[in-house]
Amino acid sequence: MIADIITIVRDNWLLLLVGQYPNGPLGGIAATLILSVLSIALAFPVSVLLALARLSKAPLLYWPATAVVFIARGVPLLMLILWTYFMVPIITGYNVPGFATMLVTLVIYEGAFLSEIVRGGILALGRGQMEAAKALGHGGASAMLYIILPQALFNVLPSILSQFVSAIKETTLGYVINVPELTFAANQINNQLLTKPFQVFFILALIYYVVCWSLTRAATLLERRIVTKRSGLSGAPLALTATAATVEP
Amino acid sequence: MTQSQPAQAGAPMITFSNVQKRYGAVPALIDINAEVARGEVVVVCGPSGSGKSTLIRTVNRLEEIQAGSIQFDGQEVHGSLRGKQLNRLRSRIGFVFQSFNLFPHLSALDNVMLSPIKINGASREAARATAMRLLDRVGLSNKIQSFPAQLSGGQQQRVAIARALAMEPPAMLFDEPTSALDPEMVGEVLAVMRSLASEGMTMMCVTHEMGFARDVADRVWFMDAGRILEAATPDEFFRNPQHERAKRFLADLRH
Amino acid sequence: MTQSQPAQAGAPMITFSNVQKRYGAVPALIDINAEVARGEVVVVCGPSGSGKSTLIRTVNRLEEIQAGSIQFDGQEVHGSLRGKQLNRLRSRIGFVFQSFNLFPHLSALDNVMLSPIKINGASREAARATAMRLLDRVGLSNKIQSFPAQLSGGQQQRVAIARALAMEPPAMLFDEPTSALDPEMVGEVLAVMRSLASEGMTMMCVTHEMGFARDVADRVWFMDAGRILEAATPDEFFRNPQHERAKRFLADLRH
Amino acid sequence: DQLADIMARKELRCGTFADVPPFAAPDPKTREMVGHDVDLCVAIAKDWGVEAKITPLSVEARVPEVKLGRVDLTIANLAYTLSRAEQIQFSDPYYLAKEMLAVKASDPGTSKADFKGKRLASTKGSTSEMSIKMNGSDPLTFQDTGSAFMAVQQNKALGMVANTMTITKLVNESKTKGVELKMIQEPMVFQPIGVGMKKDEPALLAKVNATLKKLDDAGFLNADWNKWLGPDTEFKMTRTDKVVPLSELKFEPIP
Amino acid sequence: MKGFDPLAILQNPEFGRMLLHGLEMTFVIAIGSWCLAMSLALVLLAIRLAPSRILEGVAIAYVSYHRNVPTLVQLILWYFGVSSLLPDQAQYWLNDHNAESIFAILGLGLCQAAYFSEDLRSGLRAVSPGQEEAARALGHGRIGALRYVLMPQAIRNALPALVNHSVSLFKNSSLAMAIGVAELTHAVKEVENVSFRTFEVYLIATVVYLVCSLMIMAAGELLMRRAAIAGGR
Ligand SMILES: Nc1ncnc2c1ncn2[C@@H]1O[C@H](COP(=O)(O)OP(=O)(O)OP(=O)(O)O)[C@@H](O)[C@H]1O
Ligand SMILES: Nc1ncnc2c1ncn2[C@@H]1O[C@H](COP(=O)(O)OP(=O)(O)OP(=O)(O)O)[C@@H](O)[C@H]1O
Ligand SMILES: [Mg+2]
Ligand SMILES: [Mg+2]
Repeated sequence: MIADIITIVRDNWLLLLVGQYPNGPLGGIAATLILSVLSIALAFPVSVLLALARLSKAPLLYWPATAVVFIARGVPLLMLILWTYFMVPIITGYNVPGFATMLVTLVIYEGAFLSEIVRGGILALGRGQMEAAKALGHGGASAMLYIILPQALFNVLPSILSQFVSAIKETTLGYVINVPELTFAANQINNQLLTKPFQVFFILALIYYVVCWSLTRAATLLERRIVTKRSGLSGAPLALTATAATVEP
Repeated sequence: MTQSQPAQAGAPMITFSNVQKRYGAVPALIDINAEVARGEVVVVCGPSGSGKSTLIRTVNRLEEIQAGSIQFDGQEVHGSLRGKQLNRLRSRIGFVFQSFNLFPHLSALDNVMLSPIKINGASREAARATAMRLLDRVGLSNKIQSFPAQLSGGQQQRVAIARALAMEPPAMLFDEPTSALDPEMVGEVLAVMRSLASEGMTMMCVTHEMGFARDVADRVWFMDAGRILEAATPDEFFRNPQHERAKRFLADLRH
Repeated sequence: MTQSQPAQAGAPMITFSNVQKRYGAVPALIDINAEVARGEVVVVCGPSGSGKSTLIRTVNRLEEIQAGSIQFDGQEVHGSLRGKQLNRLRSRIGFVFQSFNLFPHLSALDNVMLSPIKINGASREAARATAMRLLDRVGLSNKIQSFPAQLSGGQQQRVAIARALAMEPPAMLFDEPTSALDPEMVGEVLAVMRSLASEGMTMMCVTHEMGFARDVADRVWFMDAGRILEAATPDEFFRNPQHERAKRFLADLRH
Repeated sequence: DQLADIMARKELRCGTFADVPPFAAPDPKTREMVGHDVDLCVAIAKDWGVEAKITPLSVEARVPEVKLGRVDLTIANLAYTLSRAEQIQFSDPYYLAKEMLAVKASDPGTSKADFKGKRLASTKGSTSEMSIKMNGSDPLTFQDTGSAFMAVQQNKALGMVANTMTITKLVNESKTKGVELKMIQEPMVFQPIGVGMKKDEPALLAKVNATLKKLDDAGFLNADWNKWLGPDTEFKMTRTDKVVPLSELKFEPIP
Repeated sequence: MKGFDPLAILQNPEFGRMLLHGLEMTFVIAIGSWCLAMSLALVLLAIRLAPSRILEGVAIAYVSYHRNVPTLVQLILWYFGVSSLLPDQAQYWLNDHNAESIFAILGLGLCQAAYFSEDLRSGLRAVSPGQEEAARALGHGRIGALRYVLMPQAIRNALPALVNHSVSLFKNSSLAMAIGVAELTHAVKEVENVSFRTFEVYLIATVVYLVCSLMIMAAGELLMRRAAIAGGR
């Protein structure tokens, strides 16, 4: 079993790392990472706009944004990918490559989820900050830009990082529209070997775990730093266990 | 900065005329007619829920009114004022909240500098000089780099006052500025307010600090159930309140 | 319910002997020796951070101590007491928090009924009767079905007192019970506390309400930096405080 | 007219599978797309004097892509069925595939009828799956052939169905690894494999049919076959078919 | 688009039957794994609250694995990996009793339990420390405080997150097709493969998934409104 795994990795490490590149499209871990980094980076501004639209009182902003958020969250990503894949070329008239399709879908999908995080961050600030900004004479845009968003986004950074982890896991579905990424590479290896799916998927699980765990860890550390930084003001929410330590003999 | 043309010196700073305000069906302000003169210090008191906060929040339009009008420095606050003009007007009315509402992501200095730079377009240097002067004035020149979370409640409230003063407002509104403070810290905030008053700042303060009202106020407005029941000098009000409700209120405060 | 055998009537209700308490390296209580007699009302005051809360929280072991001993009604609180026994002891010490800490998911009535039923095994009917009586006593018989969020601060604190009384404690501890309240509501809570005192309840109150201390307290303990600096009758304390620190403290409170 | 478009842009876009060796899959060493279908596409393009462009397609995408005209031809083991022929048009079959059944060597069954009502594994969305249903057996489907093989090894299914070469290869491999399998000689189903195209493109269809015939006559199809599937490969298969029009083929089409 | 005709799918009794059967399977998987996930989440929570470093470490590792490996890969490991380690008798028994669905429920349920337990834990953390102190000061034990005071509030706090994760559990049930469960997405692909009417079947599936997800969200909303504490917070 372990020997199998070592052999598989030795024979296929380049395919797992970069896919068929440069003799074909970039794939493997590289594609997975590029896809997830790009999708989060692009989804971020989208999510802020969606969140603001969903907080706005104008029905013309609120309803379309709400519809996008609910549809994107209510349909399996697989369905969304297939729709973008088939519909975007029909709508735009341009032939869009699979990578771009995957990226667009992930941006919409992640954007919808992130927007709820951002919205939550803004709502969690409470009315006081907005009122203080208004009372000083800041307009809506200025208050958002200099006062509300810097705080809200900073507070939700850990959730944003967690969403990043999901994005990495969701790129898995790229294989459906032949976007070569890590799972796709594993599948190619699997079909080459035919008799060792368990070993191949074990390697796959291990790679995902290492990549995602590092990020989750980063998120935890960040969360801790934020709590420490803010604790002077609010008295960091004590975990039940922490409180219990003082209560229990 | 184009200053809106100030009314002549004798005219009142704030004028309420027939102001009516409801939350849904609940009336919060009923038929308010009152004036705050230039340089006058008005203390607003009254039982909880009587409409004190609502009253001063209508002055810079944090709350809308349903009828009547409010003039600030000769300018109509409600009505057609929108966007930029409203922001300009608001920047000329200092407002201090019970819960400080400092911006926690900015240092004390940056809290004070932000609005002059972003709203008035002041240069960083000028804003910095003003901010340092104001923080010194409220006794915090040694805390300029501290973040709100690192300051005590009293210190935070003093930064909040400096922040409001940075916009050089002709009048300041205070909504229970000391009631979120530990009893010991109340004094330091009241001291700053006293010194403002002594320099001729027009002030409207909602507060339960009757000592402050007695010493500093030119007039005390007593509110109940959305109306101003009494408007009198502190002397008259504390010695001889006219309304039953005011008498009971003063008795309650003394426990 | 097996009642732990009460000490003889003359013995003190609460005894602190050489109590030491640190948070990490920071000392919070230093060498505390003091007693609260049966039926006595002690008011604890002192500047912020002086250890007042820590002191009363050690009495029902919400905080551990590092050395010394605390006896409640003849029973050692710290030391070997564990699990069930500790819970039983705690249920006999009424504790009222500054922030009320009512259970927000339960109505006023259920807040008061929960512990007698779940801890003492009282029947619903008996618990209900007691709860109604106690809520009536604190003047809230018309609010029994309200949830905490629907009550004013003063009302919430009165429910909290009723909740503590439902366990029929021989003594009550109060940690700044009125400092989260609007000034007007302070009176209604103090009134309940006054009536408890007049009925002979043993009480330890951390409070800044000096009027209450003057009228009701048998003794005032003044704390600073983890020590009890003065323990005197209110008369002595207010007229002629011995320590410099106490003088300054009293001056601060008067602004 | 799509044919004219192809000639004008001097590029023939072929959709192939991406992970189905030996038809189309990356070479593990060079990581370039290689296989029988790839060579066939290149040959057709060469014959027409245009460049071949290989687009790897997933099972989900291989039909919509031709329907939308984003690839010109799908060369991906596309088996002719009646309902599929309503959506796209098929060229004359270049090869008559057999779906074969492999079961454990120890299994007493010898004909496909013996596995009626039994569970058989295959890949998802394949004609193998349909053939299992037509046989009255119970399909258990997976994303890839490896998983189906694994399922048989782990007794999750009695046997598995795939095309002849896959089954041949797996039976050979099972001799050295895991539980030995045997191939049931009677095919589950015959299926003519053709090139898929958009409907209503008669010129393209005619041209493709002509080219296939020409390539067959020139011996290319046999050579290509031998290169990837022939006696010198692990599949050890010989091509006996000729390109013949569908109408002349005697077989019972899958609905 | 020419020839686009969803009705052609729905009116075909064979296709309709396949899709309905798929939907039924989706519900079985989703509901089964939800129940498993919720019970396991409570166990995990209890483990994390227990004053044992080792147990806590186990719970942390559990959550870490399930959150950092794609669910699809987890399912495959269950179905092909773990099952092959079982004794032969158990394997035969499982294979006779729809092993695919059992492993799908197991895999999805175990994975989702990690999320549910984290939701509950943050719900618990959001209850102010004063609540526990108040309960303990009244004489409630640890268990009593949890049961009567903390958990009722924690669950209310966690409801939005629990609803969100229930929706994603429902959507993730589509991954079960990777190990051969004939659930809705599987049925969709089957119908697609037979008919080659890709757009039509995907449209039908999208609508079905969306409607079900929205119904879960609406049910969650209703629950939150009913559980809302009078007077708000
Ligand atoms: N946003 C709101 N929505 C609905 N009703 C409100 C709102 N804000 C205030 N009210 C109601 O309006 C009335 C006046 O409230 P206001 O806050 O002005 O009282 P206040 O005198 O400032 O009381 P306090 O001393 O407690 O601050 C009260 O009955 C209150 O319940
Ligand atoms: N959980 C804790 N961890 C560390 N230090 C603490 C903790 N609680 C209190 N302290 C410190 O112990 C000292 C005494 O605190 P305590 O809360 O008893 O003061 P207090 O007299 O009640 O003040 P206040 O009037 O502000 O309530 C202070 O220096 C405080 O900073
Ligand atoms: Mg108010
Ligand atoms: Mg304290």
